[in-house]
Amino acid sequence: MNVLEASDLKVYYHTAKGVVRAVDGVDFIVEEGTSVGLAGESGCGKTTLGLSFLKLLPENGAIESGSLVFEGDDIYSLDEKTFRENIRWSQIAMIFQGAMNALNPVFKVEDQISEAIKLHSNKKKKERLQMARDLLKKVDIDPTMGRHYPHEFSGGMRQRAMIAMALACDPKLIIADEPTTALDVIVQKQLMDLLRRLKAEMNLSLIVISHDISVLAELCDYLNIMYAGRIVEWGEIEEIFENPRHHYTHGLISTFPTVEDEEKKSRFEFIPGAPPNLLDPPLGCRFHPRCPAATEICMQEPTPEMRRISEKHYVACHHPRGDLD
Amino acid sequence: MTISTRRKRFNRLIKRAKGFWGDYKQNKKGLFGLGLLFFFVLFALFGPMLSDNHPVMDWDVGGRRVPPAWFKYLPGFQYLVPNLDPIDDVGFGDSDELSAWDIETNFEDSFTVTHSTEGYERGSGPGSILISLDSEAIEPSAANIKISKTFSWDYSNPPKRFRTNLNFKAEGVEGTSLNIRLVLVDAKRVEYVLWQRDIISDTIWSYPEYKVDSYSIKVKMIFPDGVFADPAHIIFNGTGEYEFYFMASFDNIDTESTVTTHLYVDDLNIELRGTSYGLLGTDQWGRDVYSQLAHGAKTSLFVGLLTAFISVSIGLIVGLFAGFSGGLVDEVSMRFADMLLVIPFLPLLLILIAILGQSVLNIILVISLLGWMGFSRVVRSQVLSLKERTFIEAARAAGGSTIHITIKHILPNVMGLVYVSLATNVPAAITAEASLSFLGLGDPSIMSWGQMLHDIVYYSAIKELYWVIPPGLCIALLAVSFVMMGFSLDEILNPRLRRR
Amino acid sequence: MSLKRYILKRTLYSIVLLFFALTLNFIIFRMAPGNPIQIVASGVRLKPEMVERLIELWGLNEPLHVQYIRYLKSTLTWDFGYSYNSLEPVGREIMERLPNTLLLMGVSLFFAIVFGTVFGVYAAYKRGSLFDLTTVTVSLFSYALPTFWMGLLMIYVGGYLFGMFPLAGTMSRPPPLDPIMRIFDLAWHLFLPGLTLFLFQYGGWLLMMRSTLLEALHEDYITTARAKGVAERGVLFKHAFRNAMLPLVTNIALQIPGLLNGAILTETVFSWRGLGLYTWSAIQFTDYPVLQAVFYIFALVTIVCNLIVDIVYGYIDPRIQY
Amino acid sequence: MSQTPIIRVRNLRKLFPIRGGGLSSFLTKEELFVHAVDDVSFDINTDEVLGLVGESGCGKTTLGRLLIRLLEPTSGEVYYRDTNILSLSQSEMRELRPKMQIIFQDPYESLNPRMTVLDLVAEPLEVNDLIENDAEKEEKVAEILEQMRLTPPEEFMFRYPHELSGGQRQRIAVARALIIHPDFVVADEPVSMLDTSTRGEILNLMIELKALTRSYLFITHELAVARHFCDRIAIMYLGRIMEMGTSDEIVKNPSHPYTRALLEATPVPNPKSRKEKVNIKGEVISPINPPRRCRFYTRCLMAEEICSRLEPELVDIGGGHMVACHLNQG
Repeated sequence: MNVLEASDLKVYYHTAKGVVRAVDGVDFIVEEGTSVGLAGESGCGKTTLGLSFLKLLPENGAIESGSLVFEGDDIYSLDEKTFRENIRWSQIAMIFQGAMNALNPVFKVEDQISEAIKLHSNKKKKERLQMARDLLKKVDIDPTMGRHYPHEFSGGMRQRAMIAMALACDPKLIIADEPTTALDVIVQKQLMDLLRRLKAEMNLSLIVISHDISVLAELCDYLNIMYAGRIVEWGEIEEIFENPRHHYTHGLISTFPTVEDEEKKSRFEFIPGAPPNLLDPPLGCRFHPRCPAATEICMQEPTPEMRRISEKHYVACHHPRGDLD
Repeated sequence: MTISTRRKRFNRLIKRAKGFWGDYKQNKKGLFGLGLLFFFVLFALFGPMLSDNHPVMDWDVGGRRVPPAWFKYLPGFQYLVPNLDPIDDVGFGDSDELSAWDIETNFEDSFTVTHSTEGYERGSGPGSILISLDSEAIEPSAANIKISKTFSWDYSNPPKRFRTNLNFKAEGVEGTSLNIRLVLVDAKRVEYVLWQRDIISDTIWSYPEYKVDSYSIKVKMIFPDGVFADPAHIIFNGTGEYEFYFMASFDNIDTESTVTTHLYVDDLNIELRGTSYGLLGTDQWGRDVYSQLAHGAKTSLFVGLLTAFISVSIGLIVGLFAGFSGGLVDEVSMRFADMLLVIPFLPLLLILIAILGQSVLNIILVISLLGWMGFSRVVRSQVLSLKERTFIEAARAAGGSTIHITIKHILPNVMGLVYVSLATNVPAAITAEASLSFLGLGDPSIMSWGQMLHDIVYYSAIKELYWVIPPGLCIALLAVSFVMMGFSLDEILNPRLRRR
Repeated sequence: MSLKRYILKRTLYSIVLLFFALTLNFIIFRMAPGNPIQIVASGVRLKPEMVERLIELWGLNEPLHVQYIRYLKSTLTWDFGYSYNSLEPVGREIMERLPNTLLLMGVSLFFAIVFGTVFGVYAAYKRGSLFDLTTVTVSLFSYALPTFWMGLLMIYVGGYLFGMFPLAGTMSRPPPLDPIMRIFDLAWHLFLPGLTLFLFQYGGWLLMMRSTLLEALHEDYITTARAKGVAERGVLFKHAFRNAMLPLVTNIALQIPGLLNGAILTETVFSWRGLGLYTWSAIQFTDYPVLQAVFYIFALVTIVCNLIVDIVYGYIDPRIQY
Repeated sequence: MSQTPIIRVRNLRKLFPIRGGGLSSFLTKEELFVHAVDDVSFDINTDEVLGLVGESGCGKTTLGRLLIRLLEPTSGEVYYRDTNILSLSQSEMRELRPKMQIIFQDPYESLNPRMTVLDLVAEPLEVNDLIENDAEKEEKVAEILEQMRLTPPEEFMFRYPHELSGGQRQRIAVARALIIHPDFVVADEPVSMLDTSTRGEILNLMIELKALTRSYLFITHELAVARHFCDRIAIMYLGRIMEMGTSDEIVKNPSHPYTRALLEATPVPNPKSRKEKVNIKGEVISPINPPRRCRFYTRCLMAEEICSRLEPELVDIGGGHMVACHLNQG
């Protein structure tokens, strides 16, 4: 069963300079108990997509159209109050990028966790604080640390506290937006272990958003590759890493150096150019200016549709890699 | 290549300026502020030209404490009358001016009345009237000459006040008795002798002072009510033709004498001060409020801009220096700034001005010297945070000296703050000067809005709204214009500074 | 470093500042022209031995450093000498007036903070709305209006036009005998000057409240709070407000000197028998002992307020760097 | 690759004192120091790229700054060829500046937002009086921009940093460093702020343009990047070098438990090689006055009694592979 299903989702920002099509027709599926990765360069719209699942866009942004289904129920047309009370955090929680600023500096950590519980249950204060401490324990933080303020926590601990807060209402789905960015590798590794463990223990579904596909490779079952407001490839993670069909996916994977290589490389792979400005994306396939295989069609034809490669592998490309043309 | 690149560089500059203007245009507050400022600059430049009155020196240009002329269109103010000055050339600068007067005598042949440029000593203007009496051609009995001017008073209400004037000099009077008088005749032909004098010997020019003032007790005493009388009210009791004349009567004339008697007359005048005046009325001393307001705009802008410029410059220099050198210099200058900040500004300002003397330059100097601390702290903290920025380190790594770094990297990045601070310091300086003047420590030779408000309180004129509203409103609007520009400059320039 | 040490540090610093202020105060009045004798004796011809005696009395013949030390000693023991004008002890005159000034400042500051904060928060909450626009515009004007002019208009409207409030003064003459009526009488006199001084501060306060709050609303933890399901009201009043509080508390201290300026002008306009009016009349008479004392009191008030705010800040900000 | 060292570092230390303002210093009894760099010695050879790998706060950035004297060390020596640069006066140092340059981590921060590309790139030339006139300036800038693949150069010269993408900015930063042909460049995490897709371009350019310089100190927290970019790698932990050797040695034959933990923690873009738990415990201890023992002691799973008493020295265990660990010295 699918926990979350989004189809043809469009999220636009209305700025002084024009309309930014941050998410421009995206289909997205999260199966129950799986973790789904969302990879892409900065500014491709992945954070916006994550926020739109929580209907938590900045003031100038709005979901323009599409459908959003959570556990079979339409949440797209739900009004703000009902959504806030019944879905947000109690069903779908989020772990934010840079836990540095995501915790309010003037409240104690346990109070912040307890507030999340308070908003979605009618438990007594004592009970809530106990729950908060239990949650801290669950994420390997000394429960007595709950009485401290966020600035007394290290970066890793803050991110753990953030995870504890996300778990507070026993949600079905957690969206983790760059959960390990700006953390040291060892802390990052420990956090990934924690997330994996929690996911198994609590039967969570997980959306992991990251620009670092090596993080996603460690954490996810499925992978979505996003480019300039659109999903360009989607599939089971091993399949995608083994047989990337979109040139962008291939580029992303191969640009990643690895310590496991036998030989020292003397050259690094890269994708030339820079991601397009979403105010004015290129016509045709949005990747064509950077694509090594671009042809006339890619420039002229409208954006390619998702094409089925196998049951769990789709790609949006006119000339997918490995096609016999 | 260099010429073309220079042009390119110039074009970039133009583009940046245009970009800034584009941003600024979007900002309604900023545009409103700029518009207001533009208005005040125009007002300060051209406003004083619309009125010849000196804001401080010219007293009694209208009735005292009278509302503006246009008040008569308001309900309840229909009684207001304007000034009336029946006599054009008080100084008798031109011989043609004589024809504006009616001259009557009882011995046509004996009197000659001419325009004279002689004898002019104390009277104003380039000429005077010369009345010559040829004693040989006359009988020894009374001979008199009357110089009169008829004017019409078209208002059913009397003026607030009238004044008449006269300067004269008599020569060759020895033995002759001479009586001169100033008379006002009302529409019903009732004559009021306002002033008269007997002259029995040669007289030098009389002093140029108003011989008659409807406010003076001497004139009031002519009437039955004495000191309680209002001569203007009594005389101007209806519409019609009024006559003002000067009369000289000669008696006991020595017909044997060969000496011609000369009587020089100058500044013969009557001024009717109405119950309304000009654009904005008059103050306690009958000075033109509009003129004060216009000159006040000049003062305020001058004081505001110059003070802001000086204090921002000091703040910038101290802030840059403290922030960049750090250590003891920083500590000492910032502690000094702290100290000045805890000393209450206004009392210190008052006492310093009281000590140094009430001149506008002292005011500017003292306000600037007490107004740099806040900005120097802002600059210092900006410099400190800039110092931590990598591009400063990069410049140092490239081999740049401290001077190079300060000029090329630090200064351009604090200019945004400078503009904003300039804009916000101006209203502070304007208000400070106004407060000072309001408390009676302004420059007495210069009119400022604060001075105007001071006068209002000093003469308990709070009820005279036409006088109260303009200066306060101008201070407020000018301050608002700078505050708004400061706000919008801050919005436009400083996010850029923070944005990466 | 502990909070205790932080407080100790701030206290020490305040003492140093006070010392600086005292010294500056001494220097300024040394520089001032006019011999006190001349001022006191204006109009009266004093015999040389009387002048001598006065010089001795005021200690004007001693070397500067002795004068300085005596000045420090007497100032710190609340002995400000005698007024040149009234020849009364300055300390007593100040103590008569200080409560009036503190009352005026305190009441207006209190209401400015309350109203400025409430409307500021609400304007930030309704940002972009008509309410926001009007409040901001009104505040901008009240921020820029000259205090004394506002006072004049108050007198005109409240005093003349409607005749509801007294035109000037601190109490009716003679003051009512009944203590409750006395309080009412005082409040009645306080209303207009209080309102003036309130308006003087309210605008700036509101604008700052609004902008710090809007700034706080852009922080990441606000998104977290919203994501947790906190309603917009709670986001604003709890999460953003607690953070925006910190700069506001600092600002109270920064406002004190400005408030004193406003108080002097307001007191002058309304003839409110406080230190401001006292300063003003002292300037009219070049009454140096009074001015010197008033300076000291103002600096003291400023420094003490700063210290209190620093200490409060230490308690409310968990992140403070001691 | 010649083996003559271009930079020699001997017992370098940098302690940052922790104190409040001037007034409060007399209230503080004991002196506290952050031991950012604590007794570090190594050489960088001519034409060599030395990688300096460590987690945030380990002192690697401070070390990089010390090498080109952007910071003054507490003690120790840094030799550029045969000159001890720490003994030079400010003006002598400025003469040496063109020989040693630095590329910063954050291309958004390291370029003055109010200067054009032309002025930014030419700044090192101008402040060191290496150009005569504007024409020469433009010529040289155009040349290096072209080498940086910022073509046509005329189009970039008059832009401001905010009109460029992250990758382009970092290329400007590299151009700035290389335009005066320095002997030695400290590259402080030059690609960590960039999208992975554009990193390769910068790294390739840095390799290609190595002809313009001689040696790099490449500071990074990513072992994977260091493994491919560097000839040798030094692993740093809490102000000290834990292990140093050729990049192949370090990756294939890690001898320090910390290096091993780093390697285990480094994510691999391959879902099939997911690794199990990392062999390390606890978190990094505070760098303020650390106790005299092995700095890794608190987190090491293999720690023995000696580790709590004695700070291990960096010892060659063969072939230039150096380790600072009591357990790997036999």
